[in-house]
Amino acid sequence: MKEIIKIDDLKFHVFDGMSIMVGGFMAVGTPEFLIDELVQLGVKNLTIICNDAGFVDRGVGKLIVNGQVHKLIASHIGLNPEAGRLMSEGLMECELIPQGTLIERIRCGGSGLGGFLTPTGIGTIVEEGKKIIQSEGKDYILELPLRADLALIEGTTVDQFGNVLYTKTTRNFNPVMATATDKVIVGARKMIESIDPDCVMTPHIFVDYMIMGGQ
Amino acid sequence: MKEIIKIDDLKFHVFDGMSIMVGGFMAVGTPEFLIDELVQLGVKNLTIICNDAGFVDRGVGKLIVNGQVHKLIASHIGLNPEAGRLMSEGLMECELIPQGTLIERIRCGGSGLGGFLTPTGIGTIVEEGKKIIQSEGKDYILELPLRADLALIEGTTVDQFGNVLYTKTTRNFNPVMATATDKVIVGARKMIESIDPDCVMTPHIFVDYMIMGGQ
Amino acid sequence: MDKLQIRNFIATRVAKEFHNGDVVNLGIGLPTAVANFIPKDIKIHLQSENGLIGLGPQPNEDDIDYDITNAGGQPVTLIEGGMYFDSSTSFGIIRGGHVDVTVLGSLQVDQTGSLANWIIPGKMVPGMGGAMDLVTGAKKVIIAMTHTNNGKPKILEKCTLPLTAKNQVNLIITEMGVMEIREGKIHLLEYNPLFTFEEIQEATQATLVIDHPIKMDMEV
Amino acid sequence: MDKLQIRNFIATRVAKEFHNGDVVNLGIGLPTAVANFIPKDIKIHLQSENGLIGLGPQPNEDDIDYDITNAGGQPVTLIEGGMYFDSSTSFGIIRGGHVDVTVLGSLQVDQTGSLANWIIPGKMVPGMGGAMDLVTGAKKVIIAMTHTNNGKPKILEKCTLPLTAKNQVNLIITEMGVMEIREGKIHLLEYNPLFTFEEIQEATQATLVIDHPIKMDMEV
Repeated sequence: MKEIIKIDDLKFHVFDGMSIMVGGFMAVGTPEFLIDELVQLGVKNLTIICNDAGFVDRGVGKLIVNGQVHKLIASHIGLNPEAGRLMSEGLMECELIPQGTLIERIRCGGSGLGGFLTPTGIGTIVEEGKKIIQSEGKDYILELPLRADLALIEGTTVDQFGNVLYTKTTRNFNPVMATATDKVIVGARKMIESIDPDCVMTPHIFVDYMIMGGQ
Repeated sequence: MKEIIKIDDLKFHVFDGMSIMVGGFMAVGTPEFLIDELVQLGVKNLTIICNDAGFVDRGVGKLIVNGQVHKLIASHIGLNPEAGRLMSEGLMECELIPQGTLIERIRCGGSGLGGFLTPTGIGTIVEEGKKIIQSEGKDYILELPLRADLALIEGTTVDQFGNVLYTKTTRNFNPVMATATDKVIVGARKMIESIDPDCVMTPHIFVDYMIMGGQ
Repeated sequence: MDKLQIRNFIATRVAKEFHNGDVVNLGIGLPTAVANFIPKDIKIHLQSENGLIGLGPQPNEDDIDYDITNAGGQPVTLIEGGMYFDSSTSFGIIRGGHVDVTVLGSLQVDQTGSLANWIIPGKMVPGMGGAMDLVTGAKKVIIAMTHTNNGKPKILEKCTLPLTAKNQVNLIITEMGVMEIREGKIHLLEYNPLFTFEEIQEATQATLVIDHPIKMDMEV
Repeated sequence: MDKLQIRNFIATRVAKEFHNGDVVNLGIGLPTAVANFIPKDIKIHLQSENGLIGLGPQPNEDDIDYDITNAGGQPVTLIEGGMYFDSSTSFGIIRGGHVDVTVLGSLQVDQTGSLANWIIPGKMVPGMGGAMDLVTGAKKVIIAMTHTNNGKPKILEKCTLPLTAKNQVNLIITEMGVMEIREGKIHLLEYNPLFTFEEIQEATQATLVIDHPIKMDMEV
């Protein structure tokens, strides 16, 4: 049985300067009401790891616009012009990573691997400063694991044990991020008694807290 | 729509000297009736990649006992004494790999990665002959991808499109193996019209043929 | 041809590259339009890197489900037999060579098959998203774009902008022709009879190999 | 103590190491028996590396479902809230440090925390299965075994058999005592009062640090 906490309790789990992974792809699958609470709380100097920068008024975009993000690690920021402006004016650090490499680095961080070899980015600026390893006559970039202090996950359906289901394309980065942080908080839409054991997408052992109230 | 073939057609997809990945963990999740057909067909000099050696009368064990296996790549062979005997008498080559490394090497093979760094096996004979890479002060073994010509998968339920569901602990190596071979044949127990798109375990794009008749 | 005609002309020709059963990923912009021109007798599986296979048409206003979007963030639908998965599975599919064809636009392509489509120095950098993985992993990479950028060549001997990937492009399809990249050379396979070979070469900075190309089908 | 008493005594003591909510993986043999001795007020989640969390008791003959087995291949059950997953997820859980405790038997353990439990040279080699990943990945590694092998020490200065893993063992629990490995030394934390310190040291090839150990609870 995982602890169900109130949205007001989110403040006990966040602090200035922390790193947070946020699920979602262009805000689809992002626990919007947890982001709103972070904006309310005004925690600062955050490192945010998310597929993208969201929109100025949706997803992690709201944290960026509110000046709470010190560093953004993402695969693209094109739909949030404010993110681009802050980045080019040097007001927000931004690390751009190929999407497949980003998700795989998070998977590495969650599964105890020290890194992986990918062909993605070979011959581009992505390889700069990284170790290149040749294997079977082909060049690969050695990419390293990525972890964070906290993951904010959008669960469509949770059960009383803390198992999680994601619906449709809201799944995206959520299940992998849930494995790669010290603490995992699921913002959930709906709770049922129990999820079919064959269909659980995030096993309860990864979940620390659940907050109901997702839309 | 994937092609449904008859068990008699399996002969068109196997040949002497080929490499075959077979799903299953101590024969649970192994498509037993496809193995029986391979025994009937008598294809020889096979390289079999499977979690284990099964039993003398179950799983890939039957192929081993029948002398059809030139090389076995597995994590253990303890429940099939015949495998141990063939191995120690030099009649079957046997490569033993830690189970987590074995499944991850297959995942690498299926997902276009050139390898991964694992702490498993450091300081043991597993590291012999392999590249050791230090990262963030820790030693890792660089393990390489594994692929094969054919995968024989046990699907509990398939749909007419070729999507696959596995029940309970029959899942094990099956979904990952289905990504890492040139051809994938699913031995299925049951066909339904369509599987819930949120719950598909092996997407139809990985499946080449389905053979009904699993128990 | 006006802008819309060019777009439809290119999209129609790209759609003819697909084979029954192909898994296809279409980039945003012109490549997305290709879905509307797929021949009736060809059934392909559209993949979207945010986590689905079986991309269907855009829904009516009333049927929009904001839990199903494509990689451009637009509401879409799922066809029968389609399914959802997480980003890790999605890029396993992409990088692992399970996508047969990817179609993307580009700012520049060169005769070595390198392409540049994600950074214009001095302008805002939106990020590469999934493009680098797609062009590295897909079995066949088709660049679908206008032949020039306001008259300036985009098909070059060597890209000058930062690369998206090295040596990955197989085919370039523009309003002027269909070009294949083979052993460091660009072969003009088909040409639009509205242009002369001289005009096509003029609009191309790389030297084209022009060896009996055939006329493109002008029917859209 | 007879063989069964020793087994139950060790298993009872191991079970006291668990905390509420722990994810635990029990190896085959003696470690499997630990599940029967878990204190009533402690709820743990048993993981089985073939693909489940929430391992329940063995079913009655009539209720056996051959689609649910543990990592030893025996039919088991799943408790409420449990779930199944594939081998890749399973070893992600194991290697990623999401298993709090693993309990295994061993042929040898040494004072550096290295262990050897998969090869006896000259005998059949069954393979390491998931043991190497488990001892490398689990947060806490407990070796549960008889103190000696027919009188021959198994707790050594340095393992002589091929290693399963280097520097990974945290605790050794035998019928003679509870030993913690800390900075290259084996500390006797608890002892079985049926044995003297001399007898325990005698049965141990490594030098034990014996600094006011407490008596083990003899109730099983």
